[in-house]
Formats: sequence, C-alpha cells, structure tokens
Amino acid sequence: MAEKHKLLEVKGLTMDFGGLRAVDSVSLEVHEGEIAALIGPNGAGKTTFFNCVTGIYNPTKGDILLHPKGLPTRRLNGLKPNKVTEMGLARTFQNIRLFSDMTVLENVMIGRHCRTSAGIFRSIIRDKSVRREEQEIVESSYQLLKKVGLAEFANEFAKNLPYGAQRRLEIARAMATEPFLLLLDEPAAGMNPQETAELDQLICRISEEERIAILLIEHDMKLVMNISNPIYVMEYGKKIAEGSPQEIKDNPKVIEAYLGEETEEDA
Amino acid sequence: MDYFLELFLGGLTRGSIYALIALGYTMVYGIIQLINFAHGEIYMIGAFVALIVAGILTIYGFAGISVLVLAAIAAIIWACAYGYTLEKIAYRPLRGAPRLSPLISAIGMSIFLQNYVLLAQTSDFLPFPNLIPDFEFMEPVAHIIGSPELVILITTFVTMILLTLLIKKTKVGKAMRATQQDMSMARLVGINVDRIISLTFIIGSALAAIGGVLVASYIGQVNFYIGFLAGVKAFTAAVLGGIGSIPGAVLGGLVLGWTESFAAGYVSSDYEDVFAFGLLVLILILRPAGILGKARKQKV
Amino acid sequence: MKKFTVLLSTAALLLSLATAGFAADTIKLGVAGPHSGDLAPYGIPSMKAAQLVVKKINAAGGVLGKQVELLIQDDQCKPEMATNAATKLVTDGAHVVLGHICSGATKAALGIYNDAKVPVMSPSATNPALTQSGDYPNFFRTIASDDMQARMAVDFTINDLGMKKVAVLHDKGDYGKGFAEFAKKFLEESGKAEVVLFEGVTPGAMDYSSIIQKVRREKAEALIWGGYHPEASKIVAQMKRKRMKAAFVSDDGVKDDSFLKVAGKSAEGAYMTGPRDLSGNALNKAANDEFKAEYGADPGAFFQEGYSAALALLNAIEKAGTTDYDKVVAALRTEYVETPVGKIKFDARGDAEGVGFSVYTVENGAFKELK
Amino acid sequence: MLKDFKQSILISIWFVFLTFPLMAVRVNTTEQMVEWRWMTILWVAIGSFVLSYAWRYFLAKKQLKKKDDEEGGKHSKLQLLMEDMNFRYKAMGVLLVLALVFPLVFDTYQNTIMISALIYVVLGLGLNISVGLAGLLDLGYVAFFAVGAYSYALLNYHFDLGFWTILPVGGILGCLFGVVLGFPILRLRGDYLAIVTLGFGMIIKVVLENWSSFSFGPSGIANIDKPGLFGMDMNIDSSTIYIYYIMIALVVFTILITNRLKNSRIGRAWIALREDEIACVAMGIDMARTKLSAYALGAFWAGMVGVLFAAKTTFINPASFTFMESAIILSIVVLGGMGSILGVILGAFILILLPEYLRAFSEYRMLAFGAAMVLMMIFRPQGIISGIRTKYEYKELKEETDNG
Repeated sequence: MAEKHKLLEVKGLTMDFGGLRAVDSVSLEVHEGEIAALIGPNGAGKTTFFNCVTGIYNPTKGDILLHPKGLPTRRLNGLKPNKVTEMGLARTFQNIRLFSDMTVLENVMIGRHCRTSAGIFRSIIRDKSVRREEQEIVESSYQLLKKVGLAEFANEFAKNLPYGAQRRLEIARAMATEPFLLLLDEPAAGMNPQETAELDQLICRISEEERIAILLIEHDMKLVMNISNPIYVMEYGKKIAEGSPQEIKDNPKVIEAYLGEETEEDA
Repeated sequence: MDYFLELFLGGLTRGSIYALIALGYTMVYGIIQLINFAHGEIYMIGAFVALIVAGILTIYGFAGISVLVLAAIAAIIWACAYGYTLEKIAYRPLRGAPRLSPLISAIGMSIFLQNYVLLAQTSDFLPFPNLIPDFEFMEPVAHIIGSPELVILITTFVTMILLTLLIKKTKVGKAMRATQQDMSMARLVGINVDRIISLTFIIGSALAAIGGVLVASYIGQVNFYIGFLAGVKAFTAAVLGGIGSIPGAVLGGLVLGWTESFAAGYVSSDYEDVFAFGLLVLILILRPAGILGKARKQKV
Repeated sequence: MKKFTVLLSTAALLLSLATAGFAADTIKLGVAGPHSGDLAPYGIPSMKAAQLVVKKINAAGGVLGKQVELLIQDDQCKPEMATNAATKLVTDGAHVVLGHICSGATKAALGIYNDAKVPVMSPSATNPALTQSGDYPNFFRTIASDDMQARMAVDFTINDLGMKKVAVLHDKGDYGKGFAEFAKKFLEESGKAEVVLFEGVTPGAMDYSSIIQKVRREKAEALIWGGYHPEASKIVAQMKRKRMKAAFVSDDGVKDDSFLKVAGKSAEGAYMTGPRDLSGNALNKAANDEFKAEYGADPGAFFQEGYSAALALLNAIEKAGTTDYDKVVAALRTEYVETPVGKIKFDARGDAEGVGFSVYTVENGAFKELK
Repeated sequence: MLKDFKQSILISIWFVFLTFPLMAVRVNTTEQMVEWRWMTILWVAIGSFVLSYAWRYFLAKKQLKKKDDEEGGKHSKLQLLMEDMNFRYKAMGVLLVLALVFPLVFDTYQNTIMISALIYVVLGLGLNISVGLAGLLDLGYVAFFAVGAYSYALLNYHFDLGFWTILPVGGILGCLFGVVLGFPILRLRGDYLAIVTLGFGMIIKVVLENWSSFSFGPSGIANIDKPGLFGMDMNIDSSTIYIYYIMIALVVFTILITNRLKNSRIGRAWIALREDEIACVAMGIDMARTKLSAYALGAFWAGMVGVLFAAKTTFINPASFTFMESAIILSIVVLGGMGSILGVILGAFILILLPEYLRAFSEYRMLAFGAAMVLMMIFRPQGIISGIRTKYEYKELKEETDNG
C-alpha cells in the first residue's frame, strides 16, 4: 500500500457558507489505482467537498494538492473548474447535468475540448490538421461510448436516454477529458439493482483497464462496500471514520451515524 | 445648500416611483426568476385607464379628490387584471421551459401591449387632468418641493409599509415567502403555488398602477411609450438593489433616482442615462448580486 | 416544401401586383413621410392635405389635362426606410414628390431623387443644410429653416424681452438640437446676452426637475427650448410648479395644438416661433374647412405646409407645361403661386420666398401672434 | 364540449372586461367628449372566443407532441427534408441561382428592399451566434451595427477611405467593441446580461447624439460614398444592383463561416455553454473565453454589415439604432429558430419583406411582431426551422487505418 503513488491529497479542508460550516477540516487521500469512496448521510457535506476539490467553490481553509505522475505538485485552491479539469481531474454530477439538446456523441465530444486545440481561425479555415483533429475527436468519443455501452445511441438526443444511460453518459463524458482521477457524485442514485450492478462493473473496469483512480460519493453504504477501498465517512461536515470496508463496518461511530440518522434528523 | 436639497428631493421623488415599479420586477423575479419585461407596460396601462376613467368622470361632472381616488382604483383593478392575464397567457405555459423562452415571451408581450394601446387609443400625447390640488400650506416651500411631490412621497411610503405588512404578517405573505425560498417544497406543504404566482403578478401590477397614476398626474401627460423607459429604469433599480430583495428594490430605486438627479444637476443631463447604466454595470461588477441581494448559491 | 411554395407564389403575386403599376397616362405625385409609428402624427396631415388637393384638382380637370395620381409611401422617419420609399417612388415613376417629413429621412432619400431627376418638396424638413449646403439642387420646402426660426427666437428674447441670461435646452434630436445650436450661436454672436446653460434632456424621462432647478440656479431669465411639444409641456408645467418666472421661448415643434391641450394652464405666457398666422388668408381657411368637412376634426401638424407644397408642385408642372425636370424646377423658381402659406416662389437654394415666420404667445388657451 | 364552450364564454367575457376601457372608450377632455366604440368590443368578444378554442387546440397538440418526442420523437416533414443533406445542397444551389438572377428580373425598388432583407439576414446570423448558439441574450446588438455604420461614415468623411477598405475595418471595430464591452459583463448571469446589454445599446445612442464634434450629433452624416467599382460612375439602378451582389456575397460568406464555426470545436463549446454552464466548465471549457468569443464574433458581423448599411443609405443618424431595431433582429432569430442558420434566413425574409409588401398593414407590424414572439415561444420554441444537429460519421477503429 505505502509504495503507491499519491494522486490527490486534501488537508484540513473547510468550507463556510455565511455562518454555516458545511465542511469542517476534512482530510483525504487518493492513491493510484484506488477506488476510494466518500460516504455519509444526506447533508453531510460530501457534494460540497467535491465542489471544493473541482473548483466550483473556493474553500475557506485547507489545502487541495494534486500530484500528477511525473509532473510537479499543484495546489488546486481557487483554481477555476476548467483548470482543474485540464489538470486531469474530472467529475460527474449528482443531479445529472448533460447537454440535453445535444446528441449523445456530441456530449462526449465536448469532453475532448480541453485536449484539442482548434481555435476560431483554424475552425474557419478548416485545414487538414483541423479535419484530422475533428476526426480524432469523433473516433475517440465513439470508442468511449462503446466502453460504457452507449454506442447504439450515439445520434440520439441526450435528453431522450433512459436515466441509467444518462448516468453512464456522464461518466463517458468525464473520461473524455483524459483524467487520471475521476470523481463520481452518487453515480448509482436512482438506479435499480440491476443497473447498479452493471455500474459497479463499469467502475471496476475503468479502474483496471484505463488506470484511472476513482473517488466516488455514495449515500448508500452497502453499495460501495464491494468495490471501494479505502472508505471515508462524513457526518455533519466532519470526517468521522476512514479505513477498509471491514473497518468501517465495525466502526461504532459509523453505525451510530447511520442508525441514528432517522432519530437525530430533526435535532 | 438649497440646490442640493432640491436635487435630493427631486431624486427622492423620481426614485420612489422607480421603487414602486421595481417592486413588481423584484417580487416576480424572486418567485419565478423571470424578468417580466412587460411590467413597464402595466404601468402605462394603469396610467391610461386612470386617464380614461378620470376623463369620463370629469366630463360627467365629477370633480376634486373623488375623481383621483376613483381613477386610481380603476387603474389598479385593470392593471391587476392585465398582470394576471399576462402571466396566464405569456408565462404560465412556459413554466419549466429553458430560461430564455419566457424572457423572449416577455419582450414580445411588451412590444404587443405598447402597440395594442397605440392602436386602441392614439399615438399622441394625451393631457392627464391635474388631479392633485395645490395645498395651501405647501406654498412657502413650493419652489423646493411641490404638492404633487409630497403626495407621491406619502403615497409610496404608505404603500410600501402596507406591502411590508402584507408580506411579513399575513398568511398569504408567508406563503409567498415560502414559495420564493423553495417552490417545490412549498407545493409539498400544501401551498397553491400557481395561485401565489398569480397573486405576485397582481400585487406587482397594483404597485405599478399606483406609480402610473402618480406620475401621470405629476407630469400631466400620457402616451403609449411611457412604460418602456420607466420599465427599463425600474428594472435597473431592481437589479441595482439586488433582484429578489424587496428592501433592495426600494433602495435601488432611490439610489438610481439620486444618481440621475445629481448627475443631471452637477454634471450634465446630456449623459443622465449613461450615468444610470454606468452605475448599474459598476455595481454588478463589484457586487454581482446587487447592493442588498444575497448571492444565490447555485445548487450543483 | 409545400408551405414554402405557397409563400413563394404569394410573394411572386405581390411582386407582380406591385410592379404592374398603371398604364394610364397620369401625373404622378409621390407622397412620403411617417404614416405609421410614433411619428405618424407629423406625417399623416400632409398626406391628407395632398389627397385633398389632388381630389380638388382632378375634379377641376387635372393638370395639363391629365389626372393626378397619388403614390403614397411610408418611411416612419427612418433613413433606411426613406431610401426604400424613395426608390419605390422613383421606380413607380413619380414626377414630383411631396416629402419627406423628417430632415434625416429627407437627407437620406434626396440622393435617390436627385439621380432620378425628381423635384422634392418638404412641408416640414427644416434642417438648414438641406438648402444651404448646395448638395441637393432638387430640394424645395414650404417651411422656413431652423436657423431662421432660431434667429427670430433669439432676436425676440434679447430685443423684445430684453433678457440677458439665457438657458438653452434641447431634446437631443435632429430638429431640437439643430435649433438649439443655432440659438446658442446667435446668442453668443449678438453679445447682448449670455448663454448660461446648454444641455440636452432625455425625451420620455419621467420628469425634468433637476434640469429645471439647474436653470434656476444659473439665474436664467429665459429658457430657449429646441424640441417638440411633449417635453415642452413637461418643462413648462414643472417650471410653474417650481414657481419659476423665467420666460419660455421655443420653436415651431411646440406651436402645436397638442401643446395647448397637454400643458393646459402652464402654457400661458410661453413664446414660440411658427409660420405666420394666415388664418385670415382665404386659401388657408378654405383648406381648413375642406379638411374639417372631410375628416370632422382639426388638421394636425404641417397640414397647411403640405397643402401648399402640393399646390406649388402641381402648379409648377402646369406652368412648365411638361413634367421635364429642368423646366419644372425653373417654374418653381420663377412662378409665384397662391397657397395657404402665402404667395410664394422658391429661391435658388430651394427655400420659399414669402413664407413668413412670427412669434406667438399663448393667451387664454390659444396662440396669439405677436409680430 | 360543453365545458370548452363554457370556458370560452368565460374567457370572452374576461377579455371584454379587460379591454373595455382601452378599446371601447376614447375621451377627449379638452372638448369634453367621450367616444363609445361598442363595435370594437363586439369584435373583441368574438375574437377572444374563437382564439380561446385555437389556444386550447394548439396547447393540446403541443402536449401530444411532447409525449411523442419522449417516445422516440417524430419530426415534421419540413424538418426531415431539411435534414436530408442531398436536398439541402440542391435547394441551396437553386436559391443561389434565383438570388443571382433576381436583380436582372426585378426593378430597383425590389432590389433595394431585398438588400434590406439581406442586411437583416446577416444581422440575424450574427446575433444567432451569441443568442442562438451560446445562449447569451444580447438586447443591445444594434450598438455594434451602429459602430460599423459610423466607422464607415466617419472614416469616409474625414479620410475619404473607400468602402472596400472599411468593410473589414468595420467588422474588426465591431468585434473590438464586443470584446471591450463584453469583458466586464460576460460574467453576469443571463438575465443580468440582458439588462446590461440593453443599457449599452441605449448608451451608444446617447453618446452618438451628444458627442457632436465626433459623430455630428443627431443630424447625422450625409453623402456617404456608395461602394465603388474601379472608379466607375454608376447611376442609382446599377449601383443598387452592385450593392445587391455585394450583399449576396456577404450573406454567402456569412453562412459559410457561421456554418463552419457551428460545426467546430468552438461551436460545440458555445452550444454546451448554452445548455449548462456548470457542466461546461467542469468539462474543461474556459467559460469567459468562450462567451467572449461568441459575443465578439456576433459583433463582428454587425459591424461589417453596418458598413454596408451606411453605404447603401448614404445617410446615417442615431435614429436608426434604437432598441426596436435590436428587438426586430432578436425576433428574427427567435422566429427563425435559435441556432438554425436556415431558420434565421427565413425569419429575416418573413419579418422584413412581408411588412414591405404589406405596407397597408404597417401599423400592425409591431403588434404582430410582439404577438409572434410570444406565440412562437409557447407553441414552437424551436422556431420555424430548428437547429439541426450534425450527425457525425464514425468508423470502427480497424477501418480507420485503411483511410489514414
């Protein structure tokens, strides 16, 4: 374990909204080849944590460090989301955010944007290099669609896809940005058990075949137990536990957080 | 010092009218995040209806304050009816459509209503009867502030207090605030959201109509086009103050009124509008949510 | 595709209708001006004047034994629409054109008429450059230019009223600002009075209280206003409200019955220039009566000027004995004609000789000629 | 049935009440006269009764269509035809030939108004970039049109520079203005952007009116040179035909370039931005730059065609650049179909040519504009012809090597 390369290192991340502390000094690490999970009850601050890491919010305190392999370390605090993505960190959204009036293929092609270069003038002139680049975008996007099993829908509008397929499309779109770390925000939300099982497989495949490390948020603890290690648990903005699935299962604080959820909700 | 005071009061008068109209913009925006571009036309229609009713009444021999009151009531009734119908026709079918659609629909409605009044009535300027009498006791200060200005200031002040009471103290007001916070949640707890939206349009229209009657009797003329500039300025005021915020709309209206008044008084009235819009751009750059607006965190 | 075909064929049909024209040999009098939009009140009276004149002349046997045909085009006072209207008139073979109403639209259209050798006569375009620049040899007008009006207003202000400090305001428009700039120039040249303020206001703004306070602070004894009556009404009303005594002097755009109606009592004592009062003139009275008989209302702005222009144009054709451009222009410059604005002919630049201007004041809700 | 009838009666009564003071009464306070117009009220009653049926019918149809779309989607025949590339090329060829012979068949007047329509085609296509593709609602678009027109008029007046020299300069100046204005304001959200651009449109007009020493104020600039052709002296007919051909070339050029941009990496980024800003930045697209490029490119076309506008009318003043002009251009884009090039062209022809030919109804023009904008948003938000998504050709990886 120890010799694995550390990709993402978050130290003491804190995010305040006015007087409300949504995330309270949370630290977390993701290593190469890992499928890490961040779980916790509703409103624990998981998505806010994601938004801080991907640049949508600027955290109040703490450090977010990215250690790309073979490149110098970068601090992500305050960077714009598109810069974060360029650095190799892509994400999906809890409430699906597809480009609904674009085709499935185009959605993935958008992901290729930051890895291609044709500007306005070159797009107008459309010389050979631009045409080649366009072809490359189409081909690689199509390959990604095949990987997530959506190739047959390539020319459909994204909004016409079934729910589960939309989630997979979001993953394909994120992968098109060539990340080395993929952040998935509740990828299984709203899926039926069969779809969830397929998704688990897909995530494992991405991790193994594409060598992309994954950090995923899940609300439901059971789902992540099969595929994730390590697991981090948040409650009320604080990290309350971390460790292997077995350690988490046995952790009394986690049990309390999940069992106490209903009774303490109104407090 | 006198000069400053005059400009201050002039700006206050103008600003309080802007504020009255801006309230309509801000309340509607607060609930359905739509710039009701046709709101300025409601103001114009209010003034027109008041003119017609006042005209009929004076011709049939009525006079004095009763004409003003009856005309104002008619203006409010019809402005509310137009506001209600406007929402039903142009905005309700577009609930849930992309953001640009209701906005374009609103611009279309604004153009439509302007030309509807132009064709139904006239393109000419019409004289609006002078319904606000000159008060005796105002005579010594008349060169600084006249009776109509006083009436405008008092009316807007009272209207705003009533509005605040309505929103803070009544059940309807509570429902409005709830809808503004979270529409789907409000629906879940049994608030008839559609009715609340209609009500918001009606209240906004009533305020605009009051503004329309006050301005028309202040400047003494009405024309189908008066709603456009007033609407644009009032909307600017709403954005300045922080759209969605009711005290913001009032503050924004006053700030805009003073800006224009002082710009015209101390710099040049040539560039009055440039100052108004310049201020808007400046404030939006420094505080994108407006002076009193809260930055709405977009849910991701 | 079907829809498109229908559209195309409709368009084609309309095109053929538009281009077919009339084969009959007639004298074609074009009329162009704003007949729709917010400036329509300035264009429609001239159009109606032309209709009345043509009706009358045709009933009397026409011009050169031919019937006169009216070609009416709307330009909404917009330059680009004016060029379209002008092209349309030229294409349809107009021999002479009555129009346009706004100076800007007129300037835009004149080049087209000039190329096609069509004399144009405006009842209302008062921009001095139209006649004084020499760029438009085919242009005539039955109204005096802005600088003449401005000179008159200024002379009246400093000589008759004896004012020493004058504020000049305008509506930033073509007409108003032009007038105001001349007024300022003449005031400065006279050396008798000082221009204490020269500024534009926004037409349609809610009120003008700040600028009026400013006029007071500058201790102006008179306010010269360049612009139209809606803003003038607001200004005089607010001056009265602020208990200001400064004299209000303005232009022809204010000498409109609407000003009396809208400004009401506040209008009392205001001064404005305008074409000389010719209600005593028999032709003028006749034209007025004709209009009342036909439309049951008072004619509006530039009716008399429009009526005169129509008469002058048709008279020139009659006198020239032809519609040939050079001869018609020569006739306009040499032959006097009796019109509602007086007995006129045109000078080399196109301005009417014999059109007089007067200063009016408002007394008991009516205009009264002073000199 | 009965329910519908009852509802329509109620609607009719409501509208009678609503329109009563404005439609039925006209007062003249100076002459103490009230004019009652009962007939118009009758028309309102009948009209609203009939329209309420139409309203219900179309609303139901729209609901039905929505369901259809969700179940796989059906397209109208027109739409399908438009998506057939083969047909499109043929149709374009025919249209181009028609356009080229047009001035030889029709007279100067027809050419003039056709030039007007073509000017609006280019304006529509330019605004389409920022509104239709990138979703940036610009209510002050006419400002850039003014920049182009004034740059030609002023440079021509002061330095006697010719049309062809200024044509690109006007475009570039428009573009520069777009960048300068856009830079501070493009961070604003959609609705705020609308009001600020509206303000800019008004400010430009105010400046042109006031800054007389620069712009000659409200009296405008006259005698602007028409485009020259090797110093030839042309009469009005031939110069109109010449401008017409220049305009056709400009339109073709615009279509070519906007079409290329639309189907490029940049164009896709614009559309993505319109669809979802947050997702867009999360995909690594630089929002500020993408917005600015769309805004400035839109401004480029307005600037360029502004030059031609000045050359065509030979006279310009600030009165030509009002908010109404911006609104008309916007309705061209909206009615034609946001994002659709063909739709915008059709929209421009309908909105500009129809009122020209139906001058008798010109009073109702703006009324119809307004109503059309509302109805279009409600019943056919995609416009006459909706944007066509390109279908990309893709091959399996193996085949690619053969192609290489």
